[in-house]
Amino acid sequence: MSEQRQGWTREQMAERCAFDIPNGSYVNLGIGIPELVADYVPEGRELIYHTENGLLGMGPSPAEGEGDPELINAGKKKVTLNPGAAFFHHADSFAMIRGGHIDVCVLGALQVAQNGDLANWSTGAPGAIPSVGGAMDLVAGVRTIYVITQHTTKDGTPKLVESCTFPLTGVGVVKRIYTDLAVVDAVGGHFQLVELSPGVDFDYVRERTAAPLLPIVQGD
Amino acid sequence: MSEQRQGWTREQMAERCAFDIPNGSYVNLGIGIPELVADYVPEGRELIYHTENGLLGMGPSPAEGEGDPELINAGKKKVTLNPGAAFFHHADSFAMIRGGHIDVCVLGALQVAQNGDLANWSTGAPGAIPSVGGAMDLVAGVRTIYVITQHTTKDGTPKLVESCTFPLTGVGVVKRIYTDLAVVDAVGGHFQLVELSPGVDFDYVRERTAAPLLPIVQGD
Amino acid sequence: MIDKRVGSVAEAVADIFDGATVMIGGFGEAGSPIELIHALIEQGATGLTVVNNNTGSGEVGLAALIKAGRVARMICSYPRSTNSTVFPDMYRSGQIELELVPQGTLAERIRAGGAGIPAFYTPTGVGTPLEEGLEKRNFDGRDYVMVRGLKADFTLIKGQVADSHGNIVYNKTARNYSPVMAMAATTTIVQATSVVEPGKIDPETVVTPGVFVRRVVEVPNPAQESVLIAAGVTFP
Amino acid sequence: MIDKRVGSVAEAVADIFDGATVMIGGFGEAGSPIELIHALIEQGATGLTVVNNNTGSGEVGLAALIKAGRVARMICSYPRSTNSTVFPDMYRSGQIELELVPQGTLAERIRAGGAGIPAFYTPTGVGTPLEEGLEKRNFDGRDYVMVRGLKADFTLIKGQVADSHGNIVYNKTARNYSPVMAMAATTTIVQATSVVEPGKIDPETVVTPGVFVRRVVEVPNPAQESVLIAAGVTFP
Repeated sequence: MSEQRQGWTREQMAERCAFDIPNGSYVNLGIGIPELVADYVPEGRELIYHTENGLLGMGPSPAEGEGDPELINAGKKKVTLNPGAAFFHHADSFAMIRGGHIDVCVLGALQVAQNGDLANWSTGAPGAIPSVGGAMDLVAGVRTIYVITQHTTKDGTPKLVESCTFPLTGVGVVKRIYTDLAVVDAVGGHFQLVELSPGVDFDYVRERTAAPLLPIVQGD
Repeated sequence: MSEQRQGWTREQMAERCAFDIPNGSYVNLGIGIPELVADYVPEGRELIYHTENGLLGMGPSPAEGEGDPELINAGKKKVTLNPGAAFFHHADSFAMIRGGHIDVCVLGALQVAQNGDLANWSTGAPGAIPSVGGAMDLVAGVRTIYVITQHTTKDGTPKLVESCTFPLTGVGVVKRIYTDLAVVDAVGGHFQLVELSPGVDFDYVRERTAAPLLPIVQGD
Repeated sequence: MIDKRVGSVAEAVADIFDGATVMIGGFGEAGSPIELIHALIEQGATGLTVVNNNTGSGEVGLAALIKAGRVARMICSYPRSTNSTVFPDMYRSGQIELELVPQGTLAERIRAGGAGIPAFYTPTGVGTPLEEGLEKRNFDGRDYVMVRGLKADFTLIKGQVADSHGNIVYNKTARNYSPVMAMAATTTIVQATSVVEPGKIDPETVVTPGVFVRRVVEVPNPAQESVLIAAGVTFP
Repeated sequence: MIDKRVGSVAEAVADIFDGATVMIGGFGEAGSPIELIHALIEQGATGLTVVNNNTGSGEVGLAALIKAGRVARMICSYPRSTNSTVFPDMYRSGQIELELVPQGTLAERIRAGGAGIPAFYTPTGVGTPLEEGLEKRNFDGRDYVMVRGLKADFTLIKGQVADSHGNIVYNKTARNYSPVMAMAATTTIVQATSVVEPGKIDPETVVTPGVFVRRVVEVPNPAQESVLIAAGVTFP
């Protein structure tokens, strides 16, 4: 089996993350793989989706060619409404975020450090257009920050690191990381392995993690 | 003619004040004589009334026994709605006030000092229950503060003073005072007479004012 | 299914604990959640810090809660009342503390608490006795005082229509402090005249989104403070 | 009679002056007042500071204003764009300045400006490059940065229905920044798909009360940015 095919798919990463989100949570999903989480909510659970451009109760995308260009999400894609939805303005939307009213936010990452630092808005490359959006507000305000990301970049560079080299989004904010290879907590200043994806072993993950990785704690 | 009958009535004071409020102004009227201003708006002018408990476009009191106990003004009296009214919450209401969006506020006074200081919320008497309400917010935020008050207390004590002895509501906030005897501006640190009520002369007002009173400036 | 409905006002307030900070919506009688307040009196929690614009009328609702000795401290802007001596009597005899806050500062402190803003600057009260104890700072030539965001353990409010997700619309000036108080508490409890299924309230008209609300209880015919007082009712 | 209606978008923006700070509502294309922006381009004011979440798409609306060289400085949270090189090209060549602000801090700074709050503290951005130049302060064990309220000379927004007093309701997520930007400008100008008589909008559902609005202009069939771009339109 080639390395590329080991571990969870994007959809499986999203599904694994969805499994950890309690029924009734208010959830904000970032652009990319995090958006897929909504497709894998376990049966019997209902989540309410917040999008920072002023909507709670966001539903799935409309059919191709349908929808209203003024009913969009933070990624500027058309969405729909679920029953119980509410519109509000931007300051109220970020009052929900900053005020700790959103339970869970799932984001992508460029790097996550073992102390929970997150870098996900800029590589700091010269000539890049710095664009932060709502990422810093989300990590500063939402109670539980989850990250879904490939364990390494395409060229194999670890994204779980001792300390971030890219500009930070927030300090010590990430609680748990869902990668193609594993579920890892950032806790007590260290990466703590929670679960391995099927067919992946501890050493395989450890070699692809640029910081110490504590093995799974056996339940008592 | 006895002294009691000299000068403007409460209604005339309100009418004189109303005369100075431009068409289209957003106006907040305090409890007491200021409330009467709404009854004397000159023909051809339309004012929009703000009440700090969350309503713009407040209309007059309903008929006795009519109205909704949850449609009230800041004095907790039942009111009605004019066309174009809007409800909003308390923080938004005071954002209007603090943010300088209300054009004119007309208040009562215990004392006004020649520099525009206003005292209208407390006599500082021992045992009194200190209650400030929205008065400090109004004087800090509304662009033009007018005061309507009797020139003296019932026992003849001047209310226009060199400096207030009662606890202040705001510093240097009053622009113009409408009393039973005169219209007086607080300008440049002094009381400037603008107009005498019919049958009242300058010395009569000056004797009842506990600070220097500059005579009417003749137009050029 | 998300369903924030609870069966009774008693159940709704059951976990309010001694010493809790409780924000109570309403400006005078408009928006006062009388049934929730009466349930709180029966529940018995004491040593409360209560945030309200006023201190109640007659001897029902908030005035009854104060009279029952359950309130150690009031944070409010206008504690004087024309038709109640409950607060004044207890204040003068030292049985209750008062933190007096200008009305707009109070409303904004509550919003700030709910919005994750620990402190802000306001021109209100500068140069008056109410600036005492507050840091002062000049911005662009004008003086301001720094005030702190205000949070609560519980908020009790009254809505007109709520859905089972906790979305709320209000009746006229009964709205007042309720939307910002709903934001500022760990547990916000709403009594609504009618409770409907999600989707029945137009998303464009929701005033308080359900994310701020923990519990919804239907009180179909809420008492009006002035009516109770006119009828000579006292509580309990 | 109070009547804030003006006859054309040209008349509505006629007094915007060189060097003005202009807030423009919209998040992406949702809520973008394209007709007002195009009228501003034709009007010619230059050296503007523009506040918007983004920097526009294609070469219409805000992107066209930037391309025309009228914007000296952008204050925004997400200037990168997937379908426009107007801002990136001009930024890289030093023709336009950028003040980058986290989205929630931007929205709250605008609200603060409109609410008479000169500064407030926020946890957003602490420990990141965007804390640079900001005062830091600890409250209750957590660090915050102090940020300033933001005001404008003009605000341009798009509403769904407005009345002649300036009361506004919006369409869905086109609401976004517009209500707070309406508060923060000396002169707020709204284009609305329909303009009605006072009393036609339910007072319970008004989102932006007329007190924040100076001028109302009816634009019955507003262009949608994505439709213009798909049709290959550029402006002027």
